[in-house]
This record gives sequence, structure tokens and C-alpha cells, in this order.
Amino acid sequence: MDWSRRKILKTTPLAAAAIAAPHLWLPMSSDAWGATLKKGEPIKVGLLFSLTGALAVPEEDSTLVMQYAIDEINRNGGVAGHEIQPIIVDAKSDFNVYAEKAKELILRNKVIAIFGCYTSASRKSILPAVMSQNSLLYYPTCYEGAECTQNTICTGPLANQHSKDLIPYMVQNFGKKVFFVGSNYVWPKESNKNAKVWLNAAGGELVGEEYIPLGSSEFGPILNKIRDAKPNFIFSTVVGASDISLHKQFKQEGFKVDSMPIASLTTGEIETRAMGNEFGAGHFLSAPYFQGIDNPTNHKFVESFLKSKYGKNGVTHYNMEETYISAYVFKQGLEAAAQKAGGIDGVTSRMIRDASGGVKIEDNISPEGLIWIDDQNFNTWLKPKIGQCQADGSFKIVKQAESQVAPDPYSIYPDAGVCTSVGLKAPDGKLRVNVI
Amino acid sequence: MTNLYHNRSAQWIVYALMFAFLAAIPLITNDSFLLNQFATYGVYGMLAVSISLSWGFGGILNLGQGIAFGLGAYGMGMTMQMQSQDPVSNPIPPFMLNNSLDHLPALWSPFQNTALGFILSLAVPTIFYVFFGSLMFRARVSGPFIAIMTLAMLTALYTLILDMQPYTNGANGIAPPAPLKLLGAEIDPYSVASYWIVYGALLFVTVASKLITQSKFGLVTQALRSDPERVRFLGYNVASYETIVYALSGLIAALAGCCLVMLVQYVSPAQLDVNFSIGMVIWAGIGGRFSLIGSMLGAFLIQGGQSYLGDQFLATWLLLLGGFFILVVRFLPKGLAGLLELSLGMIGAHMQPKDASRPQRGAEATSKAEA
Amino acid sequence: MPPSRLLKHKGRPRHAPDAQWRRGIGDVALGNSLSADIAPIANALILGLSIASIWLIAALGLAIIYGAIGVINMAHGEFIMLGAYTSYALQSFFGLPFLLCIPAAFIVVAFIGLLLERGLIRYLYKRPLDTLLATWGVSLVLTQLVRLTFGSDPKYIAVPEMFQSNVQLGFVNLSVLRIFVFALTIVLVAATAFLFYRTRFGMQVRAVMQNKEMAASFGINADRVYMLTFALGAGLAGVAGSLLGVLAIVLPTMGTAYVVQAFLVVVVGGGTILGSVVASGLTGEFQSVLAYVTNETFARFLLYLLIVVLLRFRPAGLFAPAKARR
Amino acid sequence: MGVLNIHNLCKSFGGTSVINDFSLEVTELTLCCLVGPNGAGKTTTMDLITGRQKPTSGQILLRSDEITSLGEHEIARLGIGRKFQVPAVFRDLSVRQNLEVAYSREVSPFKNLFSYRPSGLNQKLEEILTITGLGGRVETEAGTLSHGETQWLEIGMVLMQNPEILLLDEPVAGMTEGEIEKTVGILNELKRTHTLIVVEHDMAFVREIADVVTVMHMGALLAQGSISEMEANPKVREVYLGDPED
Repeated sequence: MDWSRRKILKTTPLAAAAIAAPHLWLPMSSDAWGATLKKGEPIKVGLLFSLTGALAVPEEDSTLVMQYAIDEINRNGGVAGHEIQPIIVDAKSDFNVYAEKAKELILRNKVIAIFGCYTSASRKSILPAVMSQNSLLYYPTCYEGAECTQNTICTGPLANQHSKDLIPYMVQNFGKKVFFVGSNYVWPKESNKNAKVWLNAAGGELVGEEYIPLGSSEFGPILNKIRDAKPNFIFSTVVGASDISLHKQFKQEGFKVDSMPIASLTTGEIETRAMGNEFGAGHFLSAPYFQGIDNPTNHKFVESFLKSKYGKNGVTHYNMEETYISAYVFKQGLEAAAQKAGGIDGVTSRMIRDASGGVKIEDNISPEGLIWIDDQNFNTWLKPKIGQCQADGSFKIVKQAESQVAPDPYSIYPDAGVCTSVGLKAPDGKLRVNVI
Repeated sequence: MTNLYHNRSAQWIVYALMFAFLAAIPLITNDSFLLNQFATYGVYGMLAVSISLSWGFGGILNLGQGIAFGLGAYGMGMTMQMQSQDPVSNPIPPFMLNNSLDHLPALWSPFQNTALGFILSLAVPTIFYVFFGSLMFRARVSGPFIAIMTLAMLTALYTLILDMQPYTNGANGIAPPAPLKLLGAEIDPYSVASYWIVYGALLFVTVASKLITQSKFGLVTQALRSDPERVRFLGYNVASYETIVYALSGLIAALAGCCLVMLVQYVSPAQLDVNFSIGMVIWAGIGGRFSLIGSMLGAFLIQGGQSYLGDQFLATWLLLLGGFFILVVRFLPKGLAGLLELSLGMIGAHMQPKDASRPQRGAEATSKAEA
Repeated sequence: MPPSRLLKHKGRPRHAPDAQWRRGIGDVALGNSLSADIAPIANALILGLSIASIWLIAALGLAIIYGAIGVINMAHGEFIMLGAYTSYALQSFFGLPFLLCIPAAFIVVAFIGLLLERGLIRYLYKRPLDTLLATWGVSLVLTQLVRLTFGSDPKYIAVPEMFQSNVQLGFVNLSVLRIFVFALTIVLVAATAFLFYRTRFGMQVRAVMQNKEMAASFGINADRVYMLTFALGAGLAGVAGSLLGVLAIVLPTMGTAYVVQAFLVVVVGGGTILGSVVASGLTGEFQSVLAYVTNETFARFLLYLLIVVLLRFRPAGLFAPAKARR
Repeated sequence: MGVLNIHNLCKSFGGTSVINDFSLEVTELTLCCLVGPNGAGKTTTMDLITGRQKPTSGQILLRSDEITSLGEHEIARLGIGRKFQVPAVFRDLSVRQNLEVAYSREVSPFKNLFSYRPSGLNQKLEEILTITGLGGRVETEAGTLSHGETQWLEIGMVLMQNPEILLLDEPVAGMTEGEIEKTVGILNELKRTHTLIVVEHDMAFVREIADVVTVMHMGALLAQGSISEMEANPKVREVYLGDPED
């Protein structure tokens, strides 16, 4: 016993001395800044998606389409003569791994930007690292907003854009009573808050609101409640496997799509194929992109993507397209930054981000049509479209916004302030950076 | 005796070498990613030690260690979040505004004080374990039923935290925007300082656990692992022994939770995910649950493998990992530590002339469960 | 049919409170609001039965394996997943109709279970908690193998048109698929119970369960009994998989959602078939009624809490086999 | 008044009466053998005394203190030690560790967290090892002991507790002649300082050790007295000794 105590005492002073050494408390400043580009070296970017686990279903497609986009850019001369080099990691659907891999990409691989995440939880798990290292995250899918950081650019629709047209359209065509069903987490709840604003404006009436635990496949109780509430349509923000169960059980329990369709923010081509076309047909989706959008850019994108080695899953959908254009947002932002700095040498992540405000992806590149990045909150101006699922599983676009809708992360929280390019400006005039 | 593995002095020498090596890492490298990553492994190591303590030594197969880990992590997350709030100009975390809260909920107010926040982060999970543990153990729940009760409790708590979105931000979790501030200094999660803190915690936890397992208390828990009833008839209150070893392991897990949030500045219900809690059991099972340091190395091995081999092998990594588990369990019931025990035992047996009056196995197994 | 008529023909002796209660119902029936008042709760109760049957079919194979062999099979969810993929593959590559996919899934997954038992599980019978670790490894391998073979995108199993409709009986709504699952569950449970309590094989299983050595001395081959029981349990999981794949989704990771749920049922039930029936009945009804009264998430929280409390008072489950005497 | 007094004990399992108005007085420093045919309720009586089961009615007094409602560990602490029918030792611990665990002078978990070498342990250990003759096997893993050694280890564990009363359930079951002989020696030594209650089938063994023989039948007391009285008792012969197989 005595012996062992001595052993412990021997090691502790070492540890104590180290903790007491004041310089060790300071951040290691050499690493505390995002990567810098060098002339003649490839531009390294990280692709941080899950290739295994539950999140692999959407995120594997994101990785594939990113690789496709990077190949395409490199084939056409790269960015300012430099090749983009993707570093692909697997986040394994585990938020601890997301955080670890993000740090590895930034600190070890010195990537200039990360393209990644599909869920807000994974985004939040990596943001502390991204922000502290002043790196740059391209978040290529829809989210709830209410976030104002100086290190992210988002190419998907915000909650304030997503259902803006869908709700009035449904009220006009099917009646004013609506039942909200969502997965139980932040995005559906925030989306529903926005939807309520549009619903009130359209004179609709909310007859019920239910949330299903993530991953649950039992919609019996909720469908019973819907039956009792007799809405004219259902507004769904159910995600993932649950969404497929919802549509299946909807039909199996005898609900009729003609008299009570589901208007969804999530059910696209992939989901429809997984549930079977007969369960998806007739329902509605609001998204900035559909595989069936009829324009030459999209035809070319779909055809050449599906033919490429990355198109093995045989489908394109909104999440993939948003990821695809994020590569071009990066390209143009980097070009703008390089122009400002007089060359690619010395360009930092933050410089790319700051130069990305107002970047436009023209409709000869963007399959969904012209979009641009807001120069204050760095989300995307885009046109949400409403599609109705056909018997063959494709979507027919029934309505499209007249013009691009402005992204506003704080649209329903005016008291929180306004998101500007340098931080969240509170009503009292105070500026707060990196609000998450 | 013959097997060096069971020699207490040898065990302490291994501890000293192990921790001296870990202490030397920051002297070798100042790669901030590596330090942060190794510190994270230290957190996993603590969790494996906590599992080894309760499962290996106490016989309590706890599939819900995420309860203490998660509660500790949330406590720390809330403390760090409140450090970045200003009581006057900016009193509440941004996500609460989105959930229609206009003042700080009572649940959160103690965390405005950092010291109180720390204490609560450790005390709440421990007290929870004391209550939940005494509920289970006084009812003499045992074996797989403990596994299922802890699992059910974990799932219940996970669901509750997801559902209490106004207070916990639901699935999105809490991401404090700034690193932990301690005594006025900001502890950069990528610095040597945070490595030392986690390392110190791991050292403390492992040595304390080792001393516990060598004490009379540890001996009694090892006895009740195989036959609680016999222990009861010897005059020990088995339920209180089980509750205490369970709560101690919970305290360690809570400390690990605090350390993790310090390192990653993020806490979400994923910390209470069932798979993560099962993962902890797997670390201990692979490393050798009857050995604290073996369990810790099991965590290092698997997490390190995931970090460094996971991307190399991508699609086949999980196949390799699963196959490895199967082989270890099939051929090494005491994990990798058991392999060491076996080899040292063989070497010992070779070096000593055989004593015919004593069965080989008995001699080898000297104070086996101590290791 | 109005419920008052359902109640009338019961010829039990009249106790005052009972009669009063009946009159109470009758009064409601006379009023016009009957269906509005009773319908939701009746629907919730009936739905509870359906949910219970889903819990039960997911758990049945596990109950047999755990109850008879004591193996904690964490790969049970993956057996379910394999059942779903078997149905998917047979249907999309060989055009097998769905109803034939169900028995095919039984055979295929039972065979995989048999291989697993011979190759791994049989070495672990003396270390039941270690089976938990080993089968967890198996679950990783199976998930990843399926992902590599079929890809990670969700798959689709086509079902007969009939299963896409519902039946309306008064105010009660039932989907044909749910009725089918319920009926099939009853058949499978009955068949399993028959096998275990009325056949020679079942007698052997129970003999081995009670005392392996003694059973062996009567000439029962315990090894063979374990092997067949494990294969049977796996096969039942395969059947569950082909149904759950239709009810929910076919994914490599689909199994994880069911394994915990199935375990709760089996453990709460104490590892017996009857116990599992009662446990799944209770959990199904609780889930349905609580979800009706509160919301889905809170219902789930309460359900898990109730399971903890129940195990507190019945530490060995609802129907525990008698403890060995010392 | 005896050191252990059982008054009108009844125990039934779901309507089946197992112990039926059983009373017994055990005199200090005697060895009382509890005999009876299978199902007479001997082990159940042991269970009831040690708190493993609770009686439906009746009282158990240790001297004048009622212990009927106490838990197993509390009864053990009052000085009643028990050896089980199926030997219960900690198979993965060494003989020394088994005995160390059994040295339960200090039972508080908090105090034991900081206790490494309880005072008096070594002396007691030596003493018990001498009595049980396990001195050469201290470092052996208990699971590898022979059947007889396991029985002695468990007796040794009970003795480590320092009990006043020892309850031994079939201590010589499965032992060889030589082992039985050694056990007889141990028990005859013990009864000078302890009160013992032994459940046993082997009448030859009973004859060697018993001061008092208590015969149970159908959960009730049939007769009590010296071994020769019992062997002469016609009631006893009828239910028990009459059957030569037993």
C-alpha cells in the first residue's frame, strides 16, 4: 500500500506543475486560424457526411453529388487554375464523430472549407470547432434558421421560405382546416411556427398538431387523431424512415389522398421510391428543386449525373441539388475572394465567406434556376416550388414562386434582432457574433 | 506467486508507466488536433473505467451509463452556456427565445454560478444513481434485468430531454459559443491545458477505482458479483454495496460527461443514445472488464481504430470491428487483458518447477479477480 | 351495431353497481353522442391490440431464444432486417408474391440463425452475458454486409392491393394489413405454444431448460435442441421482418429500432411465451392509450418509466419461472 | 429459555402449508440435528430462521429478541451463520479472499471503502484455516476445490463471521467416508463454543454429532430427544426411520 501511494505522489507534481504553468492556458495561436490557400497547391475541402449508420441514407448521396460537382469543376479548369481536392471522411451518424472529424479536417488536413451535415444537431456539434478556428462550413440543406454565425453559408431553404407558398396553395385548393404532423425535434417545430404565420394569412385553421418521436414507425394513434379532427389536408414535417411509415399507413388506414392530401416539406423522389409510388402519388412537396424541373440545365445535370460513377442510386432530389450548387457557391466565392486579394495566395476561409455575399449562381449552372447568397445572413435567395407526386413517382410542378424569396433566419423572432454579415444586431443596437 | 499479472506491485508499476506515457504526450507533440483527440479518448477511457468498476467488479451490467454521462454533460453544457450569457444585457440562451421563453427558467438559474454548476453536474447524476440504484437493488433485480431497467431508464430520459425542447433545445442540443472559463482563464479545448485537465481526471478516476477495488469494499463487491445471496448471509447489506458501486461508477461517468463538453463545446441527446452506452460496455468487454486499465485501453483501441482505420477502410470498417468483437468474445472471455493474464501465467508456469501437489489452474488463478 | 345491444345478452347475475354502469352506458347510447364519446377510446384500444401484435411479433423469436436458451441475442434486430431484405430480394429479383415471401423469409433467416448458432453461439452457452457482446458484433457485421450488398437507400416491398385498404366497422377503423399482422401473430404464437407445450420437441426443450445434464441422461440431445430453438427464433424474426418491412421501412439499420423494444417485451414478460403475450398486450395498450391521452413522445417516456417501475415490483418479470432452490 | 426459540411457526405457499405450527427451543452450546423425510420443511425452517423467507405467522426469537421481520443481513449480524445445502462459495475468488469477505466484523460499505487490512483478520484467518484444514490451499481459486474442500470452506466462511449459532444444511452431502470423518471432528470441536443446528439425512453422521435430534414431518414437530430415543420412537420409525432407503 505504502508503495502505491508513493507512486501516485510521484506523478501528481508533474501534472500540477503543468497546470500551473501560465502559458499553457493560452490558446495555441499558431493553429487558431482557419487554413490559408497557397498558390500552386490544390484547394483542400472536407466532405463531412455519414457514410454508415442511419444518416447514411441521405448523406451518402450528398457525398456522391459533391464528388461529382468537384470533378465537374476540376474538369472545367478548377478554381482560378487550381484543382479542388476533396477529403472524404465518414461521420458514422454519430455526433461525437462529426465533432472529431471536423476538427481533424480543419486542424490536421487544413481544409479551407467543410461541406457537410444533414441535420441541425450535427451542424451544432461541429460549429464550435468551425467558429473557434474561423473556418467555413457549407451547410447544404434546409434548416430552421434562428442562427447567425460568421462561418457558415447555407444553400437550402430556411423555415421562412420553405412553406410560404405551400400553405396558401393547399388552403385554396383543399380547404382551410389543416393538421400539422412532425418529427419531434427543432426543425419541424420551427417550420410549423412559420407555417402558422402563412396559415393565418391565408385564413386557414389549425385543427391539430402532433409530433412523433424520431425514428418511430407507428402512426396509428396520430392517424386516429387526424381522423377525428377531419382536416382538409395534412402538413407534414416528418423526416426519415418515419415519413415513409406515415405515407404507407395513411393509405393503409383508409385515408384518401384526393380528399386529404399530405403537404410535406420532406417527401421527395427518394422517399417516394422507398415507400412505393402508390403510397406517394397525389401528395405534395415544397422544395426548391425537383428531378422533373423542365429546363436545359437540369436536364443536363440529371442526365450527366446519373450516367457518372456517382449516380448509382439513380435519382436526384432537392437535397442533392442543394449540395451540388454549394460547390459552385464555393467556387464563385473563392474566385471573388481571390480577385479581392489579388490572387489565390493567402486567401483564408473567412475571406471566402465574406466575399460570398451576393454571389449569384446563374440558371446555366443551377438546376433549380437562379439563386444568390444573401450578403447579410449568408443564406440563399431561392424559389420554392410545389410539386405533386405522380403515379410514376415523379413530381409535377404545380406552382412556383414569382420571384426569389428572401431568407430570414429570425423572421418570427423580430425581438432577437437582425442577422448581419458581422453578427446579430439586437434591437438595443448591441452586436453579437456567432449566435447559435 | 507464479503469475505476474496478479502481482499488485507489478500492477502499480504498469499504472505508473501507463500514466507517465500519457503525461509525456504533450511534451512530444503540440499538434492541437492530436491533443484534443487524445483528451477525448481520455473521456472515453474514464467511461470504460466506470463500466469496469460497476460491471467487472460489481457485476452490474449497466447498459444505461449514458444517464450519468448525459446528465453530467448537460450540467457542464448549461454551465458553459451561462458563462457566455450576460445577466443584464443578454440573460438567456438564444435557443430559448425560439421556444417562447422570455426569462431564464428555474432549472437553469443555478448554472449561472460556475462552481454551483460544476457541483450540480456531478451531484445530480450521482444522486439520481443512488435513488435509481437503491430502487433496483433493494428489489433484488439482477443480471439481464438490470441491463434492461437501465436501458429503459436511459431511453425514458433520452425521450424526456428530446421533448423538453424549451429547456434543452431538443435534438439540436446546446452548443456553448465560447470555451470554458475557469478562474478567469479561458481553457482552449485544443490546448495542453485541457489535455492536462482530462488527463488529471482520468488519473484520479483510475487510481481511485483501483484503490476501491483493492479495498474490503471492492472485495465484497467482487464476491456479490457471483453470489449476492451468500454475501447477504454474511451480514452485508448487499443493496447498499451495489448502490454505492453503481453510484460511484455514475459519478465517474458524470465527470467524463463534463470533460467531454469542455472539449467539444456541445451536448445533445446523442450523449444518451443507447448505442453509445452499449459502446461503453463493448470497450470494457474488449479490453477486459475485470481490469480497469484493460477497459481503458479497450476504449483507446476501439476509438483510435475508428478514428484512424475507419476512413481507410470506410465500408469494411464496421465489418472488421464486428468481426474483431466476435473473435475476442469467442476466444478471450476476459478480453485482451485476459490474454495478457494467460500469457503471463504461462510464462510464470514455465519459469517455476511444477508443484505436483497443487493443481496448475489453481496456482495460476491467484487472486484472479483483483486485476 | 350499437353497443347497448352488445351488452344486453350477457346473462350474469345482477350486481347493483354493474347494472348502474350498464344503464349509464345505455343512457349515453340513447343520447346521440355515443360514437363521439366512445369511438376515439374504442379505436385507441383496438389500435392498442394492433400495436401489441407488432411488439409481439417483433419479440416472439427473441422470447424463444432468451426463454429457452438464455442467450441475449443483440442481433435479433438484424434477423428482422434480414427477413425484410429476404422478402425484398425474393420479390424484386425472382418475382415471388409477398405472401410467399413470408415463409421464405422464415426459412432463409432460420438457416442464417442455424449457421450463427453452430459457428458462434454454441460456444457461449455457459457465458450468457457474453452472448450480448458477441451478438452485438454479429449485428454490426450483418448490418454492414447488407449495406454493402444492397446499398444504404431504403427498399420497397410490394404488397397485394388488399393490404392497402381498410375496413370500417361502425366507428371502428382497421387497416387490412394490421388485421393480417394481428392474425398472423396469433397463429404464430399459437403454433409456437403448441410446439413447446404439446410436442415431443417442446418437451425436450423444456427438459433441457430445466436441467441440461439430467435431460442428457434421458437421451435428449441438448445441443440439437439448442440449435433448432435458435434457428426457430431466428426464423420467427425473419417473418417479423417481412411484415415490419411492409409496415415501416426496409433499411440496413432498421433492426436497431426493434431490438430494444423486443427486449423490453421479453424481459417484462419474464422470458416465457405467455409472459411476452401479456407484456406486449400491456405495452401496446399503454402506448396507444397514452398517446391518445397525451402525445406520442410523452407516452413513450411514460411507457419506459412504467417498465422500470414494473420491474421494481416484479424483478424477474411478470411470469417468471420458479427460482432454483439451494 | 434457549438461545433460539421458535414459536408456532407457519408458512404456506399459495395455500399449501409447508410449515405447520412448528415450535422449537434450541439450548445454548448444543448441537441439534433437524431430521425428517424429504419435504418435511427442514430447509424452509432454515430459510425462515435466517430471514430468506418470511413466515405466514409465528415468531422466531434470538434469546428474547424477535428476529422474525429482520432482513437476512441483519439476522446474520446478530450472530446466526448459515451454510447452504448446495455449497455457496465465491468460485472466482481465492480461498483467502472467500474467508476475507466472510470476515464481516465491519459491514458498513463506507468504512470498508477505506479498509485494506481489517484488524484481527490474519489471526482469525489462521484460526479458521487450522480448523478447516485448508491451510495449504489459501491461494487456490475456490471454484477448483474438491467437493469436500468446498464444504469445509463454506463452514470456514460461516465461522469467519464469528456467529453464535451455526445453521448447517447437509454439511456432509456428497462427501467421502474420510471427509465425513473429518467433518465430524470439526463439528464436535465447534459445539464446545457454538450452538449448531444441522439438517442431515445421514443417520450415521447424526449419531456421531447430535446432542438433540428434532424430527420434522409435514412441516410440524414430530418428536424430539436424544438419538436413541428417536430411534426407539414408533412414530418416528413409521414416518422416517421405517423407510430403510432414507
